[in-house]
Amino acid sequence: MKRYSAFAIAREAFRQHSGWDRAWAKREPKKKYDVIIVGAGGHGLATAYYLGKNFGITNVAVIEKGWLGGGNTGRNTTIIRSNYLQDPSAAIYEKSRSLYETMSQDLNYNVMFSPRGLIMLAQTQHEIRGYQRTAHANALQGVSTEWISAARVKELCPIMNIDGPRYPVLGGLYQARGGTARHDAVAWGYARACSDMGMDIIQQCEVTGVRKNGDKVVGVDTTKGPIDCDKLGMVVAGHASVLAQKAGFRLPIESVALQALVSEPIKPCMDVVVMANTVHGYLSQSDKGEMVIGGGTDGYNNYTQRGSFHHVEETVRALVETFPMLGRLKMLRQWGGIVDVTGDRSPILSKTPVEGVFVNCGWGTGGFKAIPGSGWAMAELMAKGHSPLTEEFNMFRFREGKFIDESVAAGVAH
Amino acid sequence: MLTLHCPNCGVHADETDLHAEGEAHLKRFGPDSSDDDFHDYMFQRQNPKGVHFERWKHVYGCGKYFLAARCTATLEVFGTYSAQTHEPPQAIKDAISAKRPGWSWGDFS
Amino acid sequence: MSTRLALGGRLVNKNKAVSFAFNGKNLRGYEGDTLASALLANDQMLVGRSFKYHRPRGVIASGAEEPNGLVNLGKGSTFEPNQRMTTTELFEGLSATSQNHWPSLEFDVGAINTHLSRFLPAGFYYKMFIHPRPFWKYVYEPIIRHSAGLGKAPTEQDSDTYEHFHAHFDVMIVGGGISGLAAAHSSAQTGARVLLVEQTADWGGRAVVDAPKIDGLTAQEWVNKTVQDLESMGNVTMRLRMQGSGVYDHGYVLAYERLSDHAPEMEGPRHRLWRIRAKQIVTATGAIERPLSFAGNDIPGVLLAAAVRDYAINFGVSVGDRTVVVTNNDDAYRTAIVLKNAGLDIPAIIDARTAPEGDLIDEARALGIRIEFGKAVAKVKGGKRVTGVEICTQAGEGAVLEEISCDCVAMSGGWSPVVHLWSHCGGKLNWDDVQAMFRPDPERAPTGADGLGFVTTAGVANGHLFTAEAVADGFAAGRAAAKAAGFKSKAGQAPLGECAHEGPISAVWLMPQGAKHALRSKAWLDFQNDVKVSDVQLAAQEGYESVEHAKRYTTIGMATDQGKLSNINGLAILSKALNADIPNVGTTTFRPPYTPISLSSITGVAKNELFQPIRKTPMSDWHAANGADFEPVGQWRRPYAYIRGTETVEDAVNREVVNTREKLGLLDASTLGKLVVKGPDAGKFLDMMYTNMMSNLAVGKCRYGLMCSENGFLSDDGVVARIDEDTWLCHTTTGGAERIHAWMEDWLQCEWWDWKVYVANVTEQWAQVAVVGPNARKVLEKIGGMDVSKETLPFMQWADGTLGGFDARVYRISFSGELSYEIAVPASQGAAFWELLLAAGQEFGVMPYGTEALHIMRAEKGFIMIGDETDGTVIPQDLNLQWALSKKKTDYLGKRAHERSHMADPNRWKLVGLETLDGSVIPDGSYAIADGTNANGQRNTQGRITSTYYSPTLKKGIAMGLVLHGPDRMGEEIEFNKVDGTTVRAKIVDPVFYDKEGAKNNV
Amino acid sequence: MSNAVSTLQGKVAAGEVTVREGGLRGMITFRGDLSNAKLKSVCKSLTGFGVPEMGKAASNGDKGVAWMSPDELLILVPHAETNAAIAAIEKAMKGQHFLAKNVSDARTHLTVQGLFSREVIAKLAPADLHPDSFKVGDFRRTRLGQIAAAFWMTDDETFEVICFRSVGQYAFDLLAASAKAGPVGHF
Repeated sequence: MKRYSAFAIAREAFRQHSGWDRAWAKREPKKKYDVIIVGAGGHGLATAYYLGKNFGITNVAVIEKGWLGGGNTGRNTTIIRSNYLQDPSAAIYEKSRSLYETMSQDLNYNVMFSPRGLIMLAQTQHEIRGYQRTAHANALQGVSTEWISAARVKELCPIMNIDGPRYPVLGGLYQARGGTARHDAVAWGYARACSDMGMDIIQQCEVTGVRKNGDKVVGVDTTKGPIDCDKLGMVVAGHASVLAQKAGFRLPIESVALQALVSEPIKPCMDVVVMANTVHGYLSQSDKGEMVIGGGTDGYNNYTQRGSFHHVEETVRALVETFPMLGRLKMLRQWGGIVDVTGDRSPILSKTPVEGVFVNCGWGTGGFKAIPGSGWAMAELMAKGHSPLTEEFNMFRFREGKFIDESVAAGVAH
Repeated sequence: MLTLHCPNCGVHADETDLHAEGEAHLKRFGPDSSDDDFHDYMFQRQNPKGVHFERWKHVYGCGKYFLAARCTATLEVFGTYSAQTHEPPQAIKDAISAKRPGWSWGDFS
Repeated sequence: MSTRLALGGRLVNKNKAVSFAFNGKNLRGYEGDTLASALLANDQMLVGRSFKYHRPRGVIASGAEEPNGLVNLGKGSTFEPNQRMTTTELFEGLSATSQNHWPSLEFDVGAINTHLSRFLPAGFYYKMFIHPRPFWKYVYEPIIRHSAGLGKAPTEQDSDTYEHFHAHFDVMIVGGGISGLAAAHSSAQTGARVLLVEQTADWGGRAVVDAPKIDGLTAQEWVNKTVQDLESMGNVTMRLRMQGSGVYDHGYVLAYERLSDHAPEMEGPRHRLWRIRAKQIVTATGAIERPLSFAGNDIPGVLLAAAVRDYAINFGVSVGDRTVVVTNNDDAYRTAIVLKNAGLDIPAIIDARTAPEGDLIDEARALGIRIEFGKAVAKVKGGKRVTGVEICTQAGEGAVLEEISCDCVAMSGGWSPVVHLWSHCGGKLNWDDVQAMFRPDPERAPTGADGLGFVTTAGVANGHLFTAEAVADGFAAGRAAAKAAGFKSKAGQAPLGECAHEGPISAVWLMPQGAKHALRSKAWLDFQNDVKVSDVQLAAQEGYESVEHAKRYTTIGMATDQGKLSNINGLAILSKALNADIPNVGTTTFRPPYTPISLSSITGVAKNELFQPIRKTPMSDWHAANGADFEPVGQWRRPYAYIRGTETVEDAVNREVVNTREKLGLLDASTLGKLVVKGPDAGKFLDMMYTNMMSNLAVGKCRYGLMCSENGFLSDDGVVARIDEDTWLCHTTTGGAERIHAWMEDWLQCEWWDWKVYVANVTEQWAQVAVVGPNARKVLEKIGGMDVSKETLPFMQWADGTLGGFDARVYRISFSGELSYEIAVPASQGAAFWELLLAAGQEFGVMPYGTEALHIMRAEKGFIMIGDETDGTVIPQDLNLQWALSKKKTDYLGKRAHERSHMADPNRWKLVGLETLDGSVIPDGSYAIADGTNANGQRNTQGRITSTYYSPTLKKGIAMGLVLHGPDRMGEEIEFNKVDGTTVRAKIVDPVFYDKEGAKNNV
Repeated sequence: MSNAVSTLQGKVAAGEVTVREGGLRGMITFRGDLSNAKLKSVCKSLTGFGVPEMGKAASNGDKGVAWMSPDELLILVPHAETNAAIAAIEKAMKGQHFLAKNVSDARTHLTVQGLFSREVIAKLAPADLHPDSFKVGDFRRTRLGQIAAAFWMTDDETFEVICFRSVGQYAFDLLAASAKAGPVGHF
């Protein structure tokens, strides 16, 4: 693989960039792989990457029915944080955040991780208590966060109106090393690195069935024919139920639409990410200058990647109230994704009733930030059969009533 | 932006007058039921990409619940009906069969 | 130079000059001008800088597709960035500044990027700025962010007003061109309720510019006549300056009406966002002309051919004196003809086609215009302005045959139907190879609630480029839509259009077809984002083969025009690079809105005091007038404390606690939920709702009840009163009223629908006042009316009567441990009753108290608070509330859940009281630390704080918390963490800190 | 009773379309089997109107009745007579399964009166308010801005609107703002 660097660019500049190889190889499926990962989104590609990097398992295929990174990886608001309340969440999200810190170097692909700082606003007494609780929990979890005053919030984010008549800002939970990254680049960077390790990334290939021998998986049927494998990882987010059904088991998840929008680009005016859970909206400014806006999910099961406009309206209303200068900006584009939510709104990284089949889903609205940590943990689970990071996220926790409920303090937004 | 006909008050309701209330026809399992039954009742969902049965509440309108048969892949609505029933009326099932031959959902088809 | 012509300008009123300012320079235009036409009339060709390379940019189009002509408009609270000058109508005093340059438009330091462009190909930032790691955040990113971003950020709150409007139609037609008008006419004739919207300020679209004949009339005459007809019909609504912005599921359309952008002095809302429900939608949205991809096609002075024509005919403006027309189709000849007839010089028409024939070509030839077939533009010369073009053969690699000097290039690569609205909700497209365009596939229309198509496209938007077909198609589409909406067609004549015969287009995606890299790297696809032919080819070379990959890798189509000019050209280049057919590569997804709409219009009236409802109790005004420091509780605002004089909030809270404990306090408890549950099965029903028994509660008595979710977690609590044989009144928490009411209805309607129970939420019928403290009974006896003595009204009973002349229901209940009555009077009399109590209570030292004092007093008594002790993960057992879990009942909501292994786990943390050794207050949310770390290296914990306060009664910090085996560890000391890394030691104690024996209440 | 006051005490926002808080109105939530003969007759005797059809309301001055849901009516009577009316209902319905509760003070009553009153409502509610679709006699429970509300027309230019008391101020301000913004020119 040709290394990326300023020098490489300079060299190519003088031969019309004719020397650049494909970022990832185009391959047809082999007859058999040690591991097949279904879903070439961030989570699937990261899983494959760490299988190779951490466990030397490289006879791996990542199968994608569309184009890689084309699902929620490519349609989210790119927020990265690990200021979670519950231990299992804080562990995997902080693992993830720390991997983002060095991802560009690890992958030799600039994913533009920008630890610009993230604030969760407290606008009610209840939120103050909730976030102070999170701050205390984080202090014991090795997650660096701090409770900051309203004045400090204003200092970090001058365009915010902290004296709103309705919900004045009372303070915030600040994670200085939270931020954003370039979402597509995360998928592309992993894909390039996987391909470089000899893994096959097979796009435009849909899994039509899961082949089992008794209770053990032996392969998959695809639109490009049958492919054998010893282990199968299902990492398909919103379509997890559909795929699980093919493997003969069900998942405690539902798929709903999550929407986001961007404004037209403007000059830099906001250097932090702000989440306002009382009014249900979050905001950051992309490197292009667009104000990136997201909110809560739609209420009903939906596979269309289109949402209902009134949710966009509620989110915009909330953010214009909190950031009055936004009013004069224009909505450039709105879009929707399909997110899969579980009974406790926390993900599932788990073995399944089918031997050799592992599932990674249920990230709901919080998936992007978890990509490297999720991949790291999922790879360990698939390679070793267990991982401390996935222990609590097994799909059987619902039977025992052992939930991981983050809505407790953080509200619902991610 | 859905519109659903409320069978209780006859209004062709805008989605903003309604509240989605999750999967329909769940069978409640109480004390002495098995862990599996209770788990499935609480958390296991059909979540189909296609024909689905769900609960809606006309929350800004008459305040009554009703059930809807809807396609989650196209948002086509096959019909709405009373919440006071354990399974979809035959007319609804027929309407679905006409549009989606061979459909099935849970115990229904 | 570009200037105003003596003749022409159908849209401008030359008798009415309008003065405006651009970059501080005062200029004049005419009424009817757009900012773009007015600037061109003033020879202001350079209007901005591109996004990446900061290349000089001039206006390229004349409508909504314009990617270059963006300005900062206005000042202060009406300042707006990225305003498109081609759709900005000129008004007196308009003030605009150009964007994305420093220090000035003419001299921009950022333009250095254009010389570095070979080092900045598509995706360059993915490949560099990788080392050293900290540099991305601190060096590279700030530079990139600063050079990006176009317009300035507004700094003030928008001072204009906005509104929404809901409307329902049988047929909505988007686009007021001849097809749209024909569609409106035909559908309206059926009696359908019709809406016709046009985004510009006048009807007719392109036809009135190119002036074909319709029904024997000139296009303008026909348009006028049709508009008159439609206006006379009662079932038709027509709107100008209103854009169909987005089509959503089930016939929902977002339409954006710009009411006063063209006349800011106008009264009323600036924008109105229409939320439309239409049974059928006809999109007659026309088409957008495509640029041609040749080197230097981005130099100011290179415009779309039709735009050059628009400026001449609509505004009487000539973009240049010498215009070279470059084309692959006949339509562009119209531009040459128009300009020639206007007395301007057309050095040549460069037509990439080898032997085209058509009326327009003949006409141009007859006018003596030089026409070159099979030729192409190798390169445009010039910097901030076109100075000439180099001509070559289209079939070759760009060897220059000749250089023609000119100051304007009018290019046309053909037309792309505007399919956005068709596609928003899932409409699919077909590739028409003959016309080189994507057309809507009527077989794959977006489908609505009934599963049938609800969008039709008409006219040019449907691929019918020529007048005759376009009007006929519009007429037919209108009819079809009305029919689909349930209106039978009546007889009626489709309009007959006539127009010049035009020969076929031949697709030209690169000019010349064999252009070398040097040319390809200067041939622009996306003018705003600086994406060139070579960039898309590089993306393909590097494996970014999906159209979405190529888009995201190169940023083509991601500019503020969302690819209106660049998408198809880019797609064609990508397809060629992949040796694939265009339809197999496919398009990116079309997303709303069609053009950007203001966020304020989405907000509508909902800002400031109308942002969200504020719920008020009958006593709210008194609270506000008497120092209340409010806290939001859901949509309610409750007094947190009443501040007196110079005291701090803490002072006030402490004063209120002490005064209530020693004398008399009043709490506005009106927000507490009150649900009446009535019917023969009400008792049975409440036994399911509550964990404890309610059916056996005696009439006249009260009982504290707990509710769990079906998942076993505590969801609400409150006092239940038995009113009569079949009626109970259930109090809920403030946040619980609507939630629990809905919860009850859910079970009654969807599970036990045969049970005879009615529930009514009477929360707001009553103003409720808690009269609390040693003097509580005294004040009630003073105002008099009913016996509230210990004997007649003992603890946990209620009675109806009158107090001080008010009809009242009195509950003898206490959330503070003090002697306490909660008194409900009709809400309409709440304020008066409150005032009466305050007046009567003077001699007993009455003071109102707020929610914080309430919280402290309940904590002193060890009472739990939903939302503090509970957080959605806590079950009654955790709070030692087993006594409230009825053993007698075989079932209640949550019972089965409690049987699950984790909920029966003896190691669940349990409620205890906590006291610091030094009397300090333990921080909110603190965790009790335990030895060691878990498998993920996190410090082990053994409990957490749920409530912590300074108790002014006990003069020390008190807390409640959940602790591992807590109740078995009384007296043990454990450590709680602080965020600064230190810890505080606390002793595990009984959670009842005050009046353990309950003497205060037992009087 | 003398110290009884309505939410906004008759507040008025005058204009081309005038928004007025209607003062105290007696209102009773009456739930039961709407086909029950006793229910029908007591409804008639109290309001002068029979049980309305689904989605309809009938009113005359302070008296009226509205169809709220398949098992609920809203009975309108003079405020001072509310409790007496409830007593009458309880007497008439004795032995039946029903519920009748005084909700007079739990509501705010507003009138919207003027040429473009339809448009004022249509700015805030998703319902179809076209004259062909919503007429005098129709009754609609829907969303008004961000709150639940119900309205009916007493003549071509007058809407009667009811909402919860606690959001009366919000509803009034919302309607007043929409009236002040002027006509849309649609209906």
